[in-house]
Amino acid sequence: MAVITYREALNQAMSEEMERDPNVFLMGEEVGLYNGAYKVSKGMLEKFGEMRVVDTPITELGFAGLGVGAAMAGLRPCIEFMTHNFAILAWDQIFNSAAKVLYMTGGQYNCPIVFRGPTGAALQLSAQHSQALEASYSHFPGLKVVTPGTPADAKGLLKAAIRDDDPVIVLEAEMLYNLKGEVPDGDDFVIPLGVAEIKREGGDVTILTHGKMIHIALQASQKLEKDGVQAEVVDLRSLRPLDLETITQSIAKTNRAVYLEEGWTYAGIGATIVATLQEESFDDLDAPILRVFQADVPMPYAKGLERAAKPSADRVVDACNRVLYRNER
Amino acid sequence: MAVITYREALNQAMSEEMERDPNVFLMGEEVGLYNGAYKVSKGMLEKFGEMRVVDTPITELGFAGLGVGAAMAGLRPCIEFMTHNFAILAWDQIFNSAAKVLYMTGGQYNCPIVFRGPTGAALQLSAQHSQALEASYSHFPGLKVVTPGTPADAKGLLKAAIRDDDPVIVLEAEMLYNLKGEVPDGDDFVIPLGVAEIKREGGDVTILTHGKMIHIALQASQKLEKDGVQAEVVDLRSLRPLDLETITQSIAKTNRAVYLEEGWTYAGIGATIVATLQEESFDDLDAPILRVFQADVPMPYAKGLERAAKPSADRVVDACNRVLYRNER
Amino acid sequence: MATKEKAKPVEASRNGGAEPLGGLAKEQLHLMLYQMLQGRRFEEKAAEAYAIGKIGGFCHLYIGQEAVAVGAFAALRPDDYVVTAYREHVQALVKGMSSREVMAELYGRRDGSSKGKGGSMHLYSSKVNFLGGWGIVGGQIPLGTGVAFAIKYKGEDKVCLCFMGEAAVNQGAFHESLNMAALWKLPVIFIVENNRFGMGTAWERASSLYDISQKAAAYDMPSAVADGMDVLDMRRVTLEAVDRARKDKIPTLIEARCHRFMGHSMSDPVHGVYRTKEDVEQAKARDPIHTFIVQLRDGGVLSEEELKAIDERVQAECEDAAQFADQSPEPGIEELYTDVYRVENEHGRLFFDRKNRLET
Amino acid sequence: MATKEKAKPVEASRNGGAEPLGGLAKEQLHLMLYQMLQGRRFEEKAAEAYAIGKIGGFCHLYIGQEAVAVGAFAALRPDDYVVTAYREHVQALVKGMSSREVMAELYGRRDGSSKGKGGSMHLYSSKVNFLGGWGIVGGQIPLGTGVAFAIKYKGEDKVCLCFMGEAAVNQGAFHESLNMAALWKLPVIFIVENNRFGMGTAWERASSLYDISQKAAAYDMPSAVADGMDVLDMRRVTLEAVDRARKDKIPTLIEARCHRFMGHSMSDPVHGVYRTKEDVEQAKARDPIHTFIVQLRDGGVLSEEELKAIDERVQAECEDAAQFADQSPEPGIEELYTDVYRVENEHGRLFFDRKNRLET
Ligand SMILES: Cc1ncc(C[n+]2csc(CCOP(=O)(O)OP(=O)(O)O)c2C)c(N)n1
Ligand SMILES: Cc1ncc(C[n+]2csc(CCOP(=O)(O)OP(=O)(O)O)c2C)c(N)n1
Ligand SMILES: [Mg+2]
Ligand SMILES: [Mg+2]
Repeated sequence: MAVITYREALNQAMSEEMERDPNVFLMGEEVGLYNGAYKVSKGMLEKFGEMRVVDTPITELGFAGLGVGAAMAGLRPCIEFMTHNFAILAWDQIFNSAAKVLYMTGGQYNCPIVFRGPTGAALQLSAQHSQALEASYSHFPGLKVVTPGTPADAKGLLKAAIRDDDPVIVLEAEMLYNLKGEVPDGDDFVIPLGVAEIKREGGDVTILTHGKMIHIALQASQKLEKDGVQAEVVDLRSLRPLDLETITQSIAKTNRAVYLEEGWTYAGIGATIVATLQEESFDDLDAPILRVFQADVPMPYAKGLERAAKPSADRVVDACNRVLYRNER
Repeated sequence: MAVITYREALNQAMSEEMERDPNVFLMGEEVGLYNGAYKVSKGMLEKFGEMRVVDTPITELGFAGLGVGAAMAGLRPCIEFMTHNFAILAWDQIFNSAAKVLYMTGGQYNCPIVFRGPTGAALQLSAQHSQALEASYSHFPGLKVVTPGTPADAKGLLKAAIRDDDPVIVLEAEMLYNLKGEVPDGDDFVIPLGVAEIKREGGDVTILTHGKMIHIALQASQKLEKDGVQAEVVDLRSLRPLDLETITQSIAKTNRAVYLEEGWTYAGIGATIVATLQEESFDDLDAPILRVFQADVPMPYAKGLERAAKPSADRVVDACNRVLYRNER
Repeated sequence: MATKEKAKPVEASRNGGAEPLGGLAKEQLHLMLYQMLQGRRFEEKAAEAYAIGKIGGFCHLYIGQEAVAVGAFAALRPDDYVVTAYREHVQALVKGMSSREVMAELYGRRDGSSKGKGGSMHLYSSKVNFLGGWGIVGGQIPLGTGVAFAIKYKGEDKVCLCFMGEAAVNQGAFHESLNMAALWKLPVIFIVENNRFGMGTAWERASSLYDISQKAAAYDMPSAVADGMDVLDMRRVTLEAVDRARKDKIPTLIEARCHRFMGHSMSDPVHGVYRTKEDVEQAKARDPIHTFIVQLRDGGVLSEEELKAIDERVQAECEDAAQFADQSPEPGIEELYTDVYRVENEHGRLFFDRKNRLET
Repeated sequence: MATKEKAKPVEASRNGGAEPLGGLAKEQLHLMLYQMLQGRRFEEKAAEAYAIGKIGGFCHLYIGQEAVAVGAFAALRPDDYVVTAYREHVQALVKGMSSREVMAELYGRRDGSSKGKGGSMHLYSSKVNFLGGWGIVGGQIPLGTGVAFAIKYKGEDKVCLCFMGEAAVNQGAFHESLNMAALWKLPVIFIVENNRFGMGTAWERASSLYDISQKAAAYDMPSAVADGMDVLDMRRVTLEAVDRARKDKIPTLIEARCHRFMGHSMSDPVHGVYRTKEDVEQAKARDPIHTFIVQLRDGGVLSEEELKAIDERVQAECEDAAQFADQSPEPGIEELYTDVYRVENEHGRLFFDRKNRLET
């Protein structure tokens, strides 16, 4: 197993799939000549040429829709948004076109397309550039949504997304691009959609999370361990399809859970999981499931305010202690 | 109290507020010469003239953003979307501009604007024209969201929305425009945001809902009554701010609840309320809170399929029976 | 030549061009007449069915604009693509969809082209490359551009016709798409059906520039104006653009001036404050079908018997389509959850739904 | 006259117009020089602060483009409005914001113009009608159009300058906004700062038409080209447009040809595959400040002493701004939940948040 960065993992995933299937191409702002705003597509223009690595004008609605049309005509576009904050301009094409093509055509046209790019907050990019938008995507049937949090997951899930015959939203993170990790070798390392992974085993409390938050969850679990609490960290990895089995099994074991997500909670991912679990694991739960998430405000610029607005390991520890009814406040 | 339609109630609300404040104006597609696609603004062009009742080109992103700029410069725009399905094109301006202006300017500029129009399914308009989008709006802090379900609520809440100094999303429904109901007289009938209303009292189970679903809930409560079950129907009316007090009080009384909403449940309103209640009313709940909502698919055109996809009184009755552990399946 | 085109919009001559009847063979001319009549009669039937509630939802008729589709498609090869909006019944038929599958879709039945899931606004056929039927104004413009991108990517010599109403021109999607099409030289022809009205808004009340074809200059794209009430002129202008797209991968913007004889949809008024009765009458006086019949008669290629035969054939076909649709069953309830995803992955939950929905 | 304007873009003469030095008084000329130098030195200071981590996030410098803002604003009245994007430090200063409040905002401190909540990309001042600082490319164009709508609605004779980079021209928001502005005759001037690059993409690789000013024809809107490296030319061209907007409520599209001396943002390279070193050098050879100094010297209205005095004043001011910012405290944690809503309604929950967040 090679140790590579999350960025290289994404690059490998795209390059391998483009070598494997001539209909796969990459399109987005700065993906070619500039090697990607975050250098994810480094070297790909040279390797695949201008027809398959396409620099676009700044026109998110336009090139997202162009991708959907190309997919209907037989291609497999991989559309990069410089960040998903900008994709909001393209949501009409994602929600009203991509997500509904198969249904409205009665199965005649499917839409094998990937919309990928970073989401969530980096450092001090303030309100318009720091939004974690996974909940907005997961709301719409017709879409699949994945949130890789490690280099291995980035490669395996992006490859699965590109091979999938439905529209898949891939949510990455600026803060993860430099993250190093072991990634299995071989072109056929693919992680199927809908399979969660237990990133850490533990029997006392379950921390459910996804995307880059898994690292906060792991930090929290280490702090808890010092306190004699063994937390299990379940990384959903894929939000739609969602591996409820792994989740419910973990809760059947710990009877307590906390949901950690980067974004806002109102109409969020955590709220959905909690509502589903109180329905399907009602008798397994000894305490309410608490949620840890971004302050319910636009992201502020100032360092200290931003830190306070983001979910933190301390807040996760605090939530775990509360579902364990330890040091009550 | 006069008996008027939901449509007339909205018209009165806008007309009265425009007479009251010269900075209030109505803008949108077909609102003027055509008297509104659904005739909500009937007669307003004649009454207020072209500068205050403005027909726009079909350019949702553009006129939504124009409204935000006008609000920053001191006006109080009331922007009509022919339906909120089309507003998705304008979401960038709503989520990235309107919802964040006050915060990013450190309180220097507020954004007193209303974005209104019908949402949800009418009859056989199929996938692109039948989306209930309240969850998507409620997710973003900085916005306020109301969902009037009766003529009185339509008038009272729209007037409150227009008078509010923050951006307010008003979600109406084609299927309600012809609904008749009593509306208190007087220009100063305003329903404050954030106040739920118990539309029917009952002690056995609480049906939580909002918008046009209240009528399905009331139908269901009548069916349940025949069965000797007294359901309490709580109409949230305002999703942000949200009247949790009224909700928790009802649940403290019934210990059982069902959430009924028109849209999808993943990252939905019901999921949020359920997650909040299992946290804040954990000990008051004798059963999980079940949710009734639209089938997790794009809305189909065919009559029978559409009927099956929509939430129904029967499904609410079934859910109520299940939380009451009656005729278990 | 493309450059000359760019310089100024082609002035459409108000007849089929140099050669009489566009130099077309009698068979083709009769086929075009058949298609125009078929479109007209089909929609008259649809209007009846809508009136008695057999068709629901929104229903936008094409009556008055038949020459645009018939003329434009006469310039296509069967394997070319078409992408359009919601006023597309006739375009679907002319592209080659059967009146049975289209009518059944309008009825929302199992034998409809989309199994009844799409309805009037969402007609498609992968058999004849009709990528049709979109309901968000302007939403189809990037899609058509993407189809043309795929054609070029695969090295094919097909073209894509992308239709829109004039009101869609004001959408940002139009601007973004035309720039990409011209920048990347994509084989797409944007045909704006300028029937002067977007619902109840006259074009001059929605755009600061009346001449749509001139907007192509902002993208350094060739453009042309066609008489959308003259099927031969429509064919001639489209043909020039199609050749340019097929041979040189150069896109074109065509403004087809036409008239809407009906209201915006079945539930909208034909005339009122927004449009005078006279305006509608004047438009109807230029009925494209009548105009074409006269052209054919004068050209000596259409006898009364032939006309009668075509009309009877069309009538019978529409009758049959309506009966077929009426007898086709409603889609089964199990269809609710099919076609949401092409692949239901082995793992995880895809539908967040009460499992018992299909039972209740 | 407006019609003439529409016909073809105004060719910008490459000097301040007929009168020498635009017929401006020495005081005003010195003020403009002061503003240009202030902008330059301020950003040099900001760059230093960024390098040592006192400023975070994205930071886009205006160095090289100073003549655009200074020249354009010289055509404004203090009560006119400005709306722009994220490369706006200098525009904020020239419009009248203090270097202290701007620097403090870049530092993310309590005394910043937005209390540290906005940062480099989000500068605003209700005191000087600077509606500034937006981060979504093209997002500010409808906003500026709306400000102009409000001006007309209230019957005022103010105007709104709406700035954007050339890459924003390809966004649908540009198309939608210019159409509305021309259709409704709104007093807005759209100034495109064409520094040829959108991040790493040269304009010719992003647009099928090079001449941006020509895009105005698609909206029947007057347009002009200005030399954005010549502050006097920039002022002259803007002044014509401002007069037209103020008197006749006619919008104008101005293309200001300029150069970016730095990388896209502090974290992007100045040159590389996307832009040659030579290109940057050639651009720098046309430094607008140097050009203006020469013009003033030749005009005999700037002595060495005067220049030295202005530069020293600017240096001191920037020093002071940096010190002020550095000493200003971080915003208090309680600020997290303020300014989300202007009105926290008496009833209901507005924040769906753990109540104890501020404690933990
Ligand atoms: C984005 C969007 N906004 C509004 C509507 C509602 N609507 C449907 S058709 C229409 C008028 C479109 O007119 P035009 O583009 O000229 O096409 P025509 O109906 O004349 O064929 C409107 C406003 C919509 N479907 N999509
Ligand atoms: C909608 C959107 N897409 C992409 C970005 C990322 N981005 C920020 S600035 C920029 C380049 C803009 O160039 P231009 O408009 O020419 O302005 P300049 O930076 O040259 O001043 C890009 C792509 C963004 N902020 N918003
Ligand atoms: Mg039209
Ligand atoms: Mg630029």
